[in-house]
Amino acid sequence: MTAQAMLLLTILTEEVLEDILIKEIMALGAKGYTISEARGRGTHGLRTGKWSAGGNIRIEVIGDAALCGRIVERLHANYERDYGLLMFTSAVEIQN
Amino acid sequence: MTAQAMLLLTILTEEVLEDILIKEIMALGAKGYTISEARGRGTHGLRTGKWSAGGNIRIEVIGDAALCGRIVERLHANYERDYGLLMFTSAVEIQN
Amino acid sequence: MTAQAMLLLTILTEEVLEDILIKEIMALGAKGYTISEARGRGTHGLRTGKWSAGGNIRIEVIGDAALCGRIVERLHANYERDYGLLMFTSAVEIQN
Amino acid sequence: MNFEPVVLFFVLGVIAGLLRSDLKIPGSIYEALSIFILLAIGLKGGVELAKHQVGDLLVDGLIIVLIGAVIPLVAFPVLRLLGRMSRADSASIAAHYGSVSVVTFSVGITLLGKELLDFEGYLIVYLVLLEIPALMIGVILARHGQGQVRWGKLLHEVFFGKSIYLLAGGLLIGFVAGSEGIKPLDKLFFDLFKGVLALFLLEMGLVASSRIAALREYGAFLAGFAVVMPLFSATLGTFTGWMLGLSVGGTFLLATLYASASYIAAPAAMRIAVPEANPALSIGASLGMTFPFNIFVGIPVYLWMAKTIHASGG
Amino acid sequence: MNFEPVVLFFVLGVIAGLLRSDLKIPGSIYEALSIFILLAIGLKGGVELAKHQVGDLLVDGLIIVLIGAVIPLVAFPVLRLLGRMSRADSASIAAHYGSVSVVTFSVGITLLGKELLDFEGYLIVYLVLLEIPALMIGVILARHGQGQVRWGKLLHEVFFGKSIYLLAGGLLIGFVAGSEGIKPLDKLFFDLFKGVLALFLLEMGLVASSRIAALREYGAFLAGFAVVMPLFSATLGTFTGWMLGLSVGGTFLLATLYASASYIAAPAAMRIAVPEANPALSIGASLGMTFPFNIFVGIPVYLWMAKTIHASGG
Amino acid sequence: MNFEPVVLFFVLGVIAGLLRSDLKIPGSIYEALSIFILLAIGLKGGVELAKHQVGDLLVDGLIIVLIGAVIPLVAFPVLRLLGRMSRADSASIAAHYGSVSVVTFSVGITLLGKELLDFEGYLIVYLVLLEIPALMIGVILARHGQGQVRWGKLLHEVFFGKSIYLLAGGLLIGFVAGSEGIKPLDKLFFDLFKGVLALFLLEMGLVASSRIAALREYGAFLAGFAVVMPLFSATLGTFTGWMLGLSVGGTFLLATLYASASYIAAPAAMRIAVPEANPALSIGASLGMTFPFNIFVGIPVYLWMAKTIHASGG
Ligand SMILES: Nc1ncnc2c1ncn2[C@@H]1O[C@H](COP(=O)(O)O)[C@@H](O)[C@H]1O
Ligand SMILES: Nc1ncnc2c1ncn2[C@@H]1O[C@H](COP(=O)(O)O)[C@@H](O)[C@H]1O
Ligand SMILES: Nc1ncnc2c1ncn2[C@@H]1O[C@H](COP(=O)(O)O)[C@@H](O)[C@H]1O
Ligand code: NA
Ligand code: NA
Ligand code: NA
Repeated sequence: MTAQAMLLLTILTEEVLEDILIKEIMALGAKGYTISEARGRGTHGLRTGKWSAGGNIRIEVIGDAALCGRIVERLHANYERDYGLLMFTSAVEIQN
Repeated sequence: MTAQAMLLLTILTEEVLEDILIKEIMALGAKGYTISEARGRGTHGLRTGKWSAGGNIRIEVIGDAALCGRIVERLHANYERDYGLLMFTSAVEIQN
Repeated sequence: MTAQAMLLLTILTEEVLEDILIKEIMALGAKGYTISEARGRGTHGLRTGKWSAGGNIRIEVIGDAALCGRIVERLHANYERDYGLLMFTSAVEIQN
Repeated sequence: MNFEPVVLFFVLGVIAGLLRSDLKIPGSIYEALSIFILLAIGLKGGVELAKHQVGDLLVDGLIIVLIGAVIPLVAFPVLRLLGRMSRADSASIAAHYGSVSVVTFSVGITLLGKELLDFEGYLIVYLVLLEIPALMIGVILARHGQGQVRWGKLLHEVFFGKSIYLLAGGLLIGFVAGSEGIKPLDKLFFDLFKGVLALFLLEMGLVASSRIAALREYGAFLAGFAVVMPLFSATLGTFTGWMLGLSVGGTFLLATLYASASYIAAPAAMRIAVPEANPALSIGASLGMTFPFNIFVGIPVYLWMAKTIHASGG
Repeated sequence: MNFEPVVLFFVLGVIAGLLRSDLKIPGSIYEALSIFILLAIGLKGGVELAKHQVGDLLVDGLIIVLIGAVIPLVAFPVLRLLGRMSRADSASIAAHYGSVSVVTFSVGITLLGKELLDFEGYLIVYLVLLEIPALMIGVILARHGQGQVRWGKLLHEVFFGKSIYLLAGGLLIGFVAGSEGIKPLDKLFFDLFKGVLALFLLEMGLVASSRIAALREYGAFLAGFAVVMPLFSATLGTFTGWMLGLSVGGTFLLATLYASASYIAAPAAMRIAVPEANPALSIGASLGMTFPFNIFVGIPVYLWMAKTIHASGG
Repeated sequence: MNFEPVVLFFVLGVIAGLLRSDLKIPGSIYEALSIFILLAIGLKGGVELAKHQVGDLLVDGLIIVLIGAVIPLVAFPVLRLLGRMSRADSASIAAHYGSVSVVTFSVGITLLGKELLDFEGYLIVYLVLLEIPALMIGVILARHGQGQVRWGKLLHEVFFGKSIYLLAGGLLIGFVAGSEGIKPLDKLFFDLFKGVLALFLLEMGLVASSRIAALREYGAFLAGFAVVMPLFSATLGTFTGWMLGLSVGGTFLLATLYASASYIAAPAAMRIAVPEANPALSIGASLGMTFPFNIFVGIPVYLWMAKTIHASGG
């Protein structure tokens, strides 16, 4: 039960990308992920989830800085231009 | 892809306020927001979302300290007294 | 409106435990909690919420380090072995 | 006693709630059921309305609304003076009781079907008309002498809130389509109505059981009010219906309308317009107490009242 | 073969899952469909029960429950000794197979309708009665000599868990209302039953396809068990039904009940009561293997068994 | 004018959206309604198909698909050259208009029911067939000379995306079960169809009202395209149907199919295959403009066209 410092990477993006991104994230070495539904507004306009392919998801991955860096880099390169995408990290302490 | 330090302001409040708060938040200068459903318990009692107007929402806004301060101040003044409302900030690094 | 430093404890675990854990958390002295739906994958395999008792929930509790420590200890002792369970804390500033 | 199986679903829900069963109706299903009920009731009313000259109903409508406005105006001083409740709470509760409950009304219609009694179908129109003045009176009472009413937001909430909107929209579509045009929709909206009402009552029971507890905290006065007020309103409705020459069924339904208290439109509107009122009080009274009282005790009593006044008066 | 179109919806779901179609039934819709099925089956049983003297059914009921208890008591040593599975897993799987599946039962009823065979409607009562001892035996087997059972939590989970609660509640309402009183609800609960069952099977297929993979990891023993066990249980049920003098349809349904394995009530109850058991094993076997086996192969076979024993015995 | 009450529900939804009513259909209910409509249409088509020799329909089918492929091939240069839109946007919009709308088609069928006109039920098969080449042409147009198409992902998205999958699955089940076997499902899938369509149109109205605004930003050209294109496609369909010897009802339905634009399958497929296209443009045009144009103006016009060509040609 010694706490362990890690990064929590939060990815807010379009629902249609779920399967594709999960595959990429696991392939880059993540041990797990958590997904929940969201809606919102950003530079790509309003995303209310009220229409097919119109909602957001939040993908959260806990990992070390290297893993988070790899994921950010990959997603930045492949999806940033064409899709609604916001990524940010914060410091967390794993308590398991 | 240089990470940029920002604040993530999380607002937990009543579902009925969604439209009103979104308008205020955008008017105060936010670039975007993310909303998701929640339920919970605090000083205003249990909010299970099991009845019309009985659920919570989580509104998240990423911005600089000034923006978050303005939003906190406005919401504190207008809604703190009569509505279930919890606001907290944490440090995040934008990775886009 | 002076911000107050606190810990946010996030617990990702199985839906079936909701009622039991809430009781434990409140008994340990929490002032409130927030629950939302989630799905994900970890060492206990995929949890998509697509089957009865198959989904995850996210429980968030804001409190001081002592409270979070007590909750972590209790959950670790009672549920870690048999259930999907991930707990982590992060630093937040209450803004109410 | 006039026993109706659908109310057993309410009991099933209450017991599940009290025994902490893990039974729950997902929020989105609750939403769908209520959209269905509101539209179906509206369509039914519109089809009936199409059979009448709308002009003929105007005077009746005005009388029914004016007498209906008495209810919150009586409830407010009772709550404020006898109950020593705050101005905001008194006003909010008064608005809930001046407003109406579509589900209580539906249970009433169901009972008439069982008793083979006819009723004036256009009464459904008053479901829409009664809601609006009640909510406005509530806000005026709360704000009297404080003058910072968000009228715009409130009126919007009232007129375009989903319950009034769907009722009124259904009325219009039913009116335009008429009983011939609506036929292909009958299989969904009319044939399934009672079954859907049963499922909705199951959910209402689940919620009501949690509200009864909330009510208990606030003592005997409010509980008493939640039983006496509908009896008073029903008496008012019985006389009004009889005076206006409605049938036994129509008189009974008007009494039921007056006696019912809102728990969908009013809570949402009051939370915005009178935020300092405690919603646990008003919903606890209307949903935790008045609703079950009406469907188990009130409705049979109101039917008896309607029959009696027509027997004596005829 | 006795071909039933509703089972094609299960196939449609399985294929969608295997081909990774983006088809999914939202969780809340799945919840609503299962509430509907449980209530409808309960109501149907209650209406039938009202036609009988409840006392007459007590002895039959006791016999059916006692013989039903044989199933987990046989399954446990087989899993433990032949399968070399852990005590907890063996006990949990035994509980799943002692318990029953409402949907398998419904597919059985649907087939009887197609074959124009009658059945004793009160058999639905045993759906409720069989669940409870099976889950309790499972927990006793898991905890034998370790004695730290959370009986309170478990019994609560079993009796007030939504499946038993809705079945029992439907039974009671159907019983009280009788076939006359329930008429206005027929259009929802009875006429739409088969269509709703089809949609539910679609979702079951989607889930089952993901479970088959989980099962594959655990090797051939469990897969074999998931096919042989229902055949054994069905044989037990066929003899029991025949001994008790049930009709061909009734005998077949009792066999189907015994042969079916739970995947709603049991998983939730076992997750709480025997948390160290691996849920992927028990759900994989019951939903990924036994359920499709029953609806495609088992059910036609059990009908043949019931017809055969009645032909030879008569 | 051929007035159909179900389209009033679309109007009700649009007005609710424009007036910012808090009315909303939960996402999971929307999902359920669309699963229902796709399955029901598929089943209906399969039952009809079972009455024919499939071979006889092959040549017709090939002709209908080939002529249908003209639509995106005409739309693309119009958008690119006249509208000066980007290659990706032009290709994506072309794919939307080559593809079809199940709901528009359903409103067409509903109108035929009202007019007591028969139609060739197997036309529903073309609903499935038309979707696929349109989406592939869209991708080829977008990627021409850039050659980095994710064909695997795209084909998967198209064939196993839920709309095609449910339509095709329903077709197969209906075909296998035939009109006798499907009877027990009629009460759900056929009797309730029109009512469910009404609810779906309500939701479509809510969404369309938000799309109209999005469209406004992109000026008059796209709005004009969204009205002229379906008229062109319908003309093509009218001639094709007439040439192939379809009945008046069948000719009308083929025209409606050609004229309709996709807003379920195409948006999802294009978002994956041509991500640089702006989805607001294509959905704004197809859902915000063409869909309402078709159900209010187009469909009556196409019926008139079919009647006229048959009257003159006969
Ligand atoms: N400033 C912000 N604060 C919170 N969430 C945001 C913010 N900006 C964008 N988002 C979320 O990220 C999604 C994609 O952002 P974008 O790519 O800017 O459209 C939006 O739909 C929002 O859910
Ligand atoms: N200590 C806490 N930890 C986590 N969430 C909380 C806490 N207190 C309040 N909340 C959330 O904030 C909402 C409003 O809080 P309150 O105004 O205290 O009723 C509650 O319904 C909870 O969802
Ligand atoms: N590395 C991770 N990042 C994000 N979420 C995780 C991670 N590992 C586990 N989780 C979440 O925690 C739940 C339980 O984890 P576990 O006990 O490892 O199965 C999973 O279902 C996920 O929702
Ligand atoms: Na009233
Ligand atoms: Na069994
Ligand atoms: Na088209």
